[in-house]
Amino acid sequence: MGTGRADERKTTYREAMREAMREALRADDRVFLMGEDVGRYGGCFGVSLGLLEEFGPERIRDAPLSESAFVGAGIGAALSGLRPIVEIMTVNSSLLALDQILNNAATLLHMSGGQLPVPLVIRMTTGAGRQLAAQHSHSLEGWYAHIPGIRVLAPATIGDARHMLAPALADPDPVLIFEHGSLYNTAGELAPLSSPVDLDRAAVRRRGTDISLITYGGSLPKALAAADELAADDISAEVVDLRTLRPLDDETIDASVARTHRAVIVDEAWRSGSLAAEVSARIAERSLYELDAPVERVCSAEVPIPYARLLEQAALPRTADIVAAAHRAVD
Amino acid sequence: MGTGRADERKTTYREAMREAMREALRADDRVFLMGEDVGRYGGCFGVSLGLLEEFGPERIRDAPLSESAFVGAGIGAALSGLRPIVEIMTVNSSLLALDQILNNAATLLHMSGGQLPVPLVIRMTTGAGRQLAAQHSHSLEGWYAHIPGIRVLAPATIGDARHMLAPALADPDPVLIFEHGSLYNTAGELAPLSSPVDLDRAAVRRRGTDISLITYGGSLPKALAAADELAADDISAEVVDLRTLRPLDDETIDASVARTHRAVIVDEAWRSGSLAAEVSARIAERSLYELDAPVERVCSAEVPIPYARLLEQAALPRTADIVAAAHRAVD
Amino acid sequence: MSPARGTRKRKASPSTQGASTASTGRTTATSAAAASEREPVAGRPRTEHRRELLHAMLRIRRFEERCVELYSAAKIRGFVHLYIGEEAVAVGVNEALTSEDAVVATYREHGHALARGIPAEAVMAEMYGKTTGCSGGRGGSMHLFDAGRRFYGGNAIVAGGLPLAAGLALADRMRGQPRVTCCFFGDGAYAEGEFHETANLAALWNLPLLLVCENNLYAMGTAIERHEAQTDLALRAASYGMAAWAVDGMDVEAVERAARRAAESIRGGGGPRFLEMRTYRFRAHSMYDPDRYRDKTEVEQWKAGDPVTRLMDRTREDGELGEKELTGIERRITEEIDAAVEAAEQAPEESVEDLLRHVTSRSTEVT
Amino acid sequence: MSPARGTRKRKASPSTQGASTASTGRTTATSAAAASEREPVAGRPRTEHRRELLHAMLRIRRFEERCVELYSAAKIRGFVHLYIGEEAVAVGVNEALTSEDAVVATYREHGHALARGIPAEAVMAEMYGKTTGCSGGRGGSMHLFDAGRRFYGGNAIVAGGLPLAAGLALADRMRGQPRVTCCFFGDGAYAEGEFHETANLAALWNLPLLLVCENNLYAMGTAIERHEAQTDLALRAASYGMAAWAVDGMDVEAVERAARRAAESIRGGGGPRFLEMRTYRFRAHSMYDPDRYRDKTEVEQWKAGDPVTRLMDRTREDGELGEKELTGIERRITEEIDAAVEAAEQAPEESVEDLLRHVTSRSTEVT
Ligand SMILES: Cc1ncc(C[n+]2csc(CCOP(=O)(O)OP(=O)(O)O)c2C)c(N)n1
Ligand SMILES: Cc1ncc(C[n+]2csc(CCOP(=O)(O)OP(=O)(O)O)c2C)c(N)n1
Ligand SMILES: [Mg+2]
Ligand SMILES: [Mg+2]
Repeated sequence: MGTGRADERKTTYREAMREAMREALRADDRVFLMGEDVGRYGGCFGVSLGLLEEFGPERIRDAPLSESAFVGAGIGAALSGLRPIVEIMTVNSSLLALDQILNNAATLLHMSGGQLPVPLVIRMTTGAGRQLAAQHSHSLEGWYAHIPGIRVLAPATIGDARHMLAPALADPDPVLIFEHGSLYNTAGELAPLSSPVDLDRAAVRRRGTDISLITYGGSLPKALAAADELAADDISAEVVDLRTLRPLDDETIDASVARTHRAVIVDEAWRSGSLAAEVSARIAERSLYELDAPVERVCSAEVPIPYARLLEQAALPRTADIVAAAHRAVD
Repeated sequence: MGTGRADERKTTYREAMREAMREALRADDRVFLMGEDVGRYGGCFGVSLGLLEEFGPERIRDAPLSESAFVGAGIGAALSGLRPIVEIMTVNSSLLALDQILNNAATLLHMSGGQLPVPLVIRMTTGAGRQLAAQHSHSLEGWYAHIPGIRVLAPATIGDARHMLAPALADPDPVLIFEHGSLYNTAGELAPLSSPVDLDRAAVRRRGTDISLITYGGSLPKALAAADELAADDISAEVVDLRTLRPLDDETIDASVARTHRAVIVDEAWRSGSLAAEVSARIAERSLYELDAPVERVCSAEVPIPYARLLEQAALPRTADIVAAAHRAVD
Repeated sequence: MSPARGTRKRKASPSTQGASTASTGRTTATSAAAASEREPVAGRPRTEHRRELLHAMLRIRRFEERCVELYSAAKIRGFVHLYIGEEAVAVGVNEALTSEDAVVATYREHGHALARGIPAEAVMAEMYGKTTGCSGGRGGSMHLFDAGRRFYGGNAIVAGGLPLAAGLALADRMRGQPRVTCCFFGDGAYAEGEFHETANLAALWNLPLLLVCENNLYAMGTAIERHEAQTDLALRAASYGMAAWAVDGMDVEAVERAARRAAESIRGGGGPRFLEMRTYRFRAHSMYDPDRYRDKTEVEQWKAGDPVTRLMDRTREDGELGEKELTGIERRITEEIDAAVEAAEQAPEESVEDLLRHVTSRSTEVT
Repeated sequence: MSPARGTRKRKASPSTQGASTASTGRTTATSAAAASEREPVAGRPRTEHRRELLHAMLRIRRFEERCVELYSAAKIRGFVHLYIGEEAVAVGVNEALTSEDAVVATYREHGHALARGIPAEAVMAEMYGKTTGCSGGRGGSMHLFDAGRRFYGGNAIVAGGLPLAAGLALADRMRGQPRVTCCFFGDGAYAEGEFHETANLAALWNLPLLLVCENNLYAMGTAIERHEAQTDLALRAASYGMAAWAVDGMDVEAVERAARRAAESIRGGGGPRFLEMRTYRFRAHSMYDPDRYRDKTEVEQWKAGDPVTRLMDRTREDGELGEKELTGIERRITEEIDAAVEAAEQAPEESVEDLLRHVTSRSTEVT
């Protein structure tokens, strides 16, 4: 990323997301934000700090601890023509609202024969790495990507944090946005937008020729770090950021594998039944004869994430694991 | 299956499951059944009919419509030394209890450093095929198999309906049993048990040499029918019934693929992020050089299951789809 | 410090029927006997209005009876839950709603859909799974929808419609539209967490939400005494700080009056209202249900209070309805339903190529 | 038919404190002023007992203060929620429980764990993530467990412990064991569906469950008036048909008396009891919380009613506690906590090879 250019400015992932919400709230009075502590408190991770002051308590709406009710209320408000952004504190507590998400939000359009689109955006924090233990650290975004009828986004960069919300709000269907907790403090330059983000497209974050590191969300920085290390070993790694977990951008994946003939998928979810499995299965289906080595998956250990730092770190994908997997594939 | 042998007897899947519960309730007074309408009504699919009369309302316990509370109560009772069998009417409404299942049942043992095993069995109906539409037809058992700390069973035969409950109750950890709604009326002979069911083992339901059809639950009959059709085309298909979706029995899968060098995975779940993806990814990881063709997946279309019969049937894996996939792999 | 307990049990018999007002604690209980008086409805000639009510209830009754036949003939499949016995609720409440208002119902919603004005043809075609169905054949009996009529389902997850209804009401409140969202749900739904969360949200945010609990005393085979610790549902609802009444749900005029008053106060900005409709289903829970859990005499007792015959008797007593008129109503209904069945029979089925339509608005999901 | 509404707002100030009995509808409201009388506790010498209470509260206070230091020093990580200000609740309730009873708590549970008798060493080591921690280092601050002491957590999902507690109570009821399960939860949890479902289940099945709501007036930054339609929580709980009281949660003796009476009636087969403990947290919600949403004067007002100084003053007034004894108590506590920290520092960390232990009882899960 460039530095110091006049049209770039220093910001954080957290601020970028806030700026995206502020822009949406200013641009469209149908947009409102609803969730636990989004107002007075400023958001449990401070994302919505200051919005209450600008937009007032009707549009920055603090909700009781009632995930099912306020997510369902978001669905109803969307059906009625508003454009709610519902925030759930973390993916673990989103399970309390899963009935509303799967059985209503994702399903109403189809069950009604196309009469009832649900233009709802649900944001939530995901992921581990901050010693929050087993009820606050899981990565279920890939799991959510199993559900037809919804779109699942995982902005991994400051740019995507800033620019994915607008197209998400423009989508007539429910969009889930997963923000990895370890990204909020990421600081960097925000480049001006050359063209609107296409929510159907993955992004190649780094070009390479020897192996594709396919990843998303909180694992992107690790994959990029691994690519640096691999470069030192003369292995040229391409890094694909999926960005949209549903629907998957097969073309970008296929093209990358066609270039590199090897792939490592990095996914913070538990390995069995992870999104990494889906990507791996698709590569095997679509590009089997392109492959020069078995596809590798670097995922979280299949364990409720432990509190103790060493154990937690050992449970998560590490840069060293990615590098090792890449070596296995290339050697 | 043999007919008329003295030690076999005619029964149905539903009766076999009931018999298994009756046996468990008789054998161990810590066992009790709890759920909506399990008593007076006899179970929404009639599985527990007659048990109230034999065991009384304390042990055949009707619960209010409160999935989260009575599943959680099952967890608490299990922690306290009882052996609850909790019935949830269908997998769709189980989402209301997912917080309890994932954040408590699956997690307590680990979070407590091994102090709190949860010997709980949860049974529920799954699957489509009876025109129950989008809120009563999904197949989420493979999705549940993503969760560490639980065991996931999918009895597909009368024998497994009869004999998997006892080892499930003997398991010190939570076990989820998924009963495909279309299987309840399956009638057949119940062979005597030669040895207790090993919950870690998949079963080869039919031996073959040309291709492995890997499946589970409500899709097993379809895979067996496909194997019959393939036999007519001189293709010898092996049919593997996974039975336990978590943990997966890699050895049986590997051995089958090593024999046949081709695989079709049949799974009634939505394709993206299905258990079929996990099995496919594992085959690609473990047996890539054994494969003579890309692994095929025959799954449900990625659509909330529609009511209309033709659409519903088109959404689900059909025997013809399995046969066609097998032909693609073999030809 | 000896604690007082709420009355636990309510006998499952029609004798306990009748309007009552519930309130909690420090608040005063007010008699709502007025709700069962037979006063004419504001401005409209009573006779004509009663005929409309009777027609609406009978139409639902006959429609449901036809469903039974068609189910036996395997023309309709899936789960089907009949509204027979409860017609007064949907019909009476509907009188209080305008076409601008919204309705959210349950899987037992044929009656609500018909009362709301969805043509019988569209409802019947839906049960046939045809493209002309009100959900294009994708929903079936449990998922009737009509966006134009603001009929938001049809929900097969018990209590699943409640949060959604709160959202519809929230949108109106935020935009200052004086509309009402009416949400029907059963006594069984009352036990679900989603009821509690929605009731709290509605009262807290002063939402224009009319909560109509169809207390038919059973959740499938579970009698209310075995699923609710406190069977006086209005009493408990009032504890959220919203006005709540129990209403004789077998008396369509009482239902209408209670619903009108509730809707008026909601429109006036008074926040949510809760109506417990004391009613009964004459048939089994669904077509699958052998109905083993109810006493035959209990069923018979309730049938004696059939809302349709009750209104008929009342009109006859008051000299408002002759046999000829009744025959006329019946004939029109039969014709309408015959036509609906015929149309459903003839209607086309969705092509299998269109399976993936409506999964997303772009309908480009990959299989 | 004019509906009565429950009182909506309760001022967030200590002046509203004091025991009161809640009941609904037809039941009678009984004064529970008795709960705030200063009567000696059954059979035990008052002076000695008060010293124990004071010691228990001070121990928690000092432990929490040490946690702040250790958090700043990055010895403890993750989310940490302090109990400072609320000590009277855990300590008072614990007096009513025997070692046979069970406790289920929240993520703000250091106080409950210490009161329950889990050694400070084991709790501290847990926060250090060491193998000697009461959860082997896998749980951390929010997940303290002790199976032997029937302390079932530590739950970081708000209201997540309630259903589980009902299950523990159910097991006792089914086996006829006269034990109590005590479940602590916050005012925020009260809004969750799981509270409602559990309350209904407990009352319906007459479970030996003591529901202790720690109403500290805030769920994170959301004041109770903005998350509860009816802020009189005991009143609403009573609507489930279980006895419910509001208790001055800043008065450890009042807490103890209320808890003892509740526990006695539960043990006598009276079914569940609900206690609303009116309390306040003096510190921010968690270490991450800049505490922007509360009025400084509100905090100061509540601090003036500090449960520790309140008991101290009372004992001094009654001539029961001199400065020397107090110094002795403080010294013993400091020594204990110093030793706990020292032990935690020295304790071994779990080996990374053991990461997959305890995922299942067989611990053979594949990575
Ligand atoms: C969450 C959920 N749990 C269980 C079911 C199965 N089920 C369908 S209807 C029903 C009974 C509901 O009773 P009630 O709310 O009283 O409505 P009624 O059928 O009497 O109109 C049950 C248990 C479901 N559909 N959804
Ligand atoms: C289901 C769920 N939703 C949200 C959160 C995030 N969260 C943690 S504590 C808390 C506030 C809970 O307040 P209360 O129940 O009053 O307990 P207190 O912290 O005041 O003791 C919230 C919103 C969570 N952990 N679980
Ligand atoms: Mg009912
Ligand atoms: Mg609180």
